[in-house]
Amino acid sequence: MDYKNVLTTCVYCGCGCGLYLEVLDGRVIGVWPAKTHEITDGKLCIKGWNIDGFIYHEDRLKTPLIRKDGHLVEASWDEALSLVAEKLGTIKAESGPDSIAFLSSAKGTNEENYLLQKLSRAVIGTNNVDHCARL
Amino acid sequence: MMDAGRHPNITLMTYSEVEEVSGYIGQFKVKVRQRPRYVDMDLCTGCGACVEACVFKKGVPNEFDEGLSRRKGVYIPMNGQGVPMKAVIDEDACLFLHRGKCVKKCMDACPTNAIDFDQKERLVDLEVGSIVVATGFDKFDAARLSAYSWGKSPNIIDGLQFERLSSATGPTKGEILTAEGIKPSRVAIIHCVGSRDENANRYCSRVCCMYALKHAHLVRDKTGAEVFEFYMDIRAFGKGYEEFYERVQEEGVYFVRGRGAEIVVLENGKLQIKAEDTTLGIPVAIDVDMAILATAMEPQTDADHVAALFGLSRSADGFFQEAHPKLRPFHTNTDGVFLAGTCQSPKDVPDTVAHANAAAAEALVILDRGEVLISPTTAMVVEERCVGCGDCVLVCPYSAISLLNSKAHLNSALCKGCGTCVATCPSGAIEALHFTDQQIVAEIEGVLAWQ
Amino acid sequence: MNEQPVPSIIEAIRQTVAERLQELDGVVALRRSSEGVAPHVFQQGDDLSELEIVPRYPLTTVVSRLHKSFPEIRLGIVARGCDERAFVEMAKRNQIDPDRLFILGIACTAEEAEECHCAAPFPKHLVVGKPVAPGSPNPVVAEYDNTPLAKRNAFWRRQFAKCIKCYGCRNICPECFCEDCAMEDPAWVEPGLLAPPFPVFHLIRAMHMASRCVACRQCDLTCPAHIPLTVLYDLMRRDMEATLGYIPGEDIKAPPPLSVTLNEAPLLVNTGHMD
Amino acid sequence: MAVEEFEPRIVAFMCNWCTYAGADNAGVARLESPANILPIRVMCSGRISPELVLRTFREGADGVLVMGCHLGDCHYSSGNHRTIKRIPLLKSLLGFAGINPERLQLEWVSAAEGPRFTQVTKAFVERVRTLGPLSEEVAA
Repeated sequence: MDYKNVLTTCVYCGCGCGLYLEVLDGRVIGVWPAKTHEITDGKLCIKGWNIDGFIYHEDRLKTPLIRKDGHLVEASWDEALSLVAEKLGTIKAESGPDSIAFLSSAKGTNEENYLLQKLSRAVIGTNNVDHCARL
Repeated sequence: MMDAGRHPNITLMTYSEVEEVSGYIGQFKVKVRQRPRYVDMDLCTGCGACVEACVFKKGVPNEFDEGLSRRKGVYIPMNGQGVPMKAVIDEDACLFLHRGKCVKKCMDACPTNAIDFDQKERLVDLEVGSIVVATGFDKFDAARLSAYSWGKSPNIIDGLQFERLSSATGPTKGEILTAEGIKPSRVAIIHCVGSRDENANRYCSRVCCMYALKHAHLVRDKTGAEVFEFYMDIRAFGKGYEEFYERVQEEGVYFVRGRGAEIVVLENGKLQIKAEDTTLGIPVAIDVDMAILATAMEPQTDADHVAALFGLSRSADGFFQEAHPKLRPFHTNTDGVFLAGTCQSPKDVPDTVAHANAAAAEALVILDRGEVLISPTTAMVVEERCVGCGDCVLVCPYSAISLLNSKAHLNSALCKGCGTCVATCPSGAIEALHFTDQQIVAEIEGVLAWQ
Repeated sequence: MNEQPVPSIIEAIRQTVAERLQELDGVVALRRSSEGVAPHVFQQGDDLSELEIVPRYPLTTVVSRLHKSFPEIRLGIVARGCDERAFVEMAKRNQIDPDRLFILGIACTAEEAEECHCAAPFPKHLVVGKPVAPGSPNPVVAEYDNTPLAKRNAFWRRQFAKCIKCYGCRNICPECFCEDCAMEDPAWVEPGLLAPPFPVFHLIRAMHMASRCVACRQCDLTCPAHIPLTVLYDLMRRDMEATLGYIPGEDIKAPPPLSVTLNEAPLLVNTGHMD
Repeated sequence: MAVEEFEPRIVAFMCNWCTYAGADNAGVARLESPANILPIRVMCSGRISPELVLRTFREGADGVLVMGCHLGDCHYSSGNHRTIKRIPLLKSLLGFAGINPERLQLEWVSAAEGPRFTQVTKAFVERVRTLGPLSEEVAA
């Protein structure tokens, strides 16, 4: 019987609510709001309360998928990133940098989002950057 | 009764009471408490030698004679004519069992050594496929209606007491005599005592009219006394009944149409019956030597206990409720349990026989068929949704749900489909087949489409 | 965080837990780490100086999960009055095995009792601390009989309009342990619709709470919209006590009154339907 | 032009054995019952969960009648023992939430009580008529 609660931050939006993942014998079994969290004070929204839902979900993606002959097939990260780099390069060469847009996510951290816009502006050369939390 | 006692497939369990019933149609488990009879049923031949020998001469009131005679501590029920015709020792009357002191002449007298004071109460477990409840009725206690002066004169008797008076095995060997031991010259018979009366029972007891007419006939025939019948209506509904009513009228019985309102015990010991003769529209007062009350049939006083035991419901009058008043008159809402006779409603002998035969036949049909059809309108547990809280187990009126491995488990043979569990389950883990939430919601949407 | 308990109480309960761990498989309590305070199962050898008694978490839920996962395990729980009451209602509904749970009761402080409007701020199995007087009843509840229908209506409409349907009230509730929740059934609660005109969400929950709510106030505390849900549940509890004599969490032998017949749990008031 | 009178829409849940037969009895006796009553048959009044009643209000009913057998007459012997506790509790809750509890009513009508069926349904319709539409009470 190894029971513990692991403090983490909700990844669903930029609020960053504190929560505990309840872990029993190495498996996440639930969520507790962090009552001693200075900011969120033991409160969560429906997304935070269900943060554990995707962990063991059968639909969860564990590797990148590449569409081949109309079907999505599992691929390695190296393979997938090479493909993305290659295609972005081709599109930029053929249609210019503004034919590409970057959409970032609240599930990423500040730093990750910074890096994405940096990629967009400095590497690709476009200001087409947006974020789901801006809606 | 004799035939039932002799039948090889019928076991009579006398002095017994059902303690517990579980299971369901086809597989009932019945626990029966069998009280000691203190007489070995296999050895007793019913010769009556023990009764003769019993030293308790004073005895106790004989219930079979409605208290008009007395019997001893050991006796053969029904004045020696009971079924089975074997002796029984009454714990409360037997000097040995009651007071611990007796010479036990009965043991000496018994030619087969059947008397056994060491018998103990025992619990018998039975497994049966169907059950017929035939617990009968209780006599209305006329003391509840003070106007009839019940208990104030030994010459105010009820119909059953009169039956004993006029029976050849009764206390007077069939002679109709007043308490003073003389033939009455005027007799009143009062109908509807405790029946059709807002102060007692609203229903008609159905049998009283005809037995009251019979009593009138017997009094006329055996004593020649004048007979006054106080009645509201004569309900002579059965085959040959109306003809009998006419015959009694022709025998010179006076019929006074009006409820017997009051019996006054006069100073000379005679009884004065007061009533309104509604055909003449005048009050009447008639002095008689004997008054016979046609008392109502009532549910047994422990009917609630029996109902709970067998899962029966009771109608407003207190009798056991049949499944349908016309089409299922001897079925109950517990499959495999049937009603016979007056525990269901007042009945006369032919109706009781018909009812009982029907119930017996239906009980046999189940056993013979070996399988039962159940209604598709039952509950259904959706196990994935069940959290095992057990509220449904508490709620089920038929004990059809139990917890199995922390999940609700439904026995659909027991379920009647009331759906109370469905309404109780907080997690929607039980569906009422044919009355699902989805179906009812669709109906709600449907009816509210009306503007 | 700002209400540090009297040191002697926490020392005493740490001592008790240490002793009971000799014979129990674990004790459910709160543990402080660098990450904050969270529910924990203390086992032999654990550093009991980490054991805390604030803030309040529904620890019986942890017990239930462990009892279901380990059918032999014998646990203790550091319990306040509300935890003990929650245990009683959960045990009644087969979510905790009462033979495998031992209450190590602590009393709440007078301030805590007042903050919770708690009618019984200490468990029956009290081990540490002195019982304090009940807190004063919630003034909204106390005044409710004199509150006209229209005012009640306006009050709750305002409250329910704030609801973001996070289901936190249900999630934190020790008495909400269903596998499938009626409030997630689209037949009853419209999915994807906030603050519908007819507040089915909150009314269903209030009905389900009537014979279960042990007034632990966890739902009030966790509601991000600050809806005073326990006002509604307190009113329901009051109604249940008046009509059926039932106080959730009071008696482990009393069956849930709405599930049994009138013979087993009679109505104490005549609702005009007795014939 | 005269103001059109408000016609409340009332859903009546009736148990199969008593009230539904009682409504039938009223019909056979040619007694008039208000057309505002929208009947839904269930096997027992104990089948009516708070969820169903609340859904009925959500769906726009101005009143809900729950009708079953008198105590002691329940076809299922004690199904209505739950109804008699559950429905008044739900009424209390409606009152606490500021929704007029008179919009929900529990009535026992036996299979023989056709006249009573018409009487209680008429009285309830008139009562709800004076309360006005539910939509006005919960909106605005």
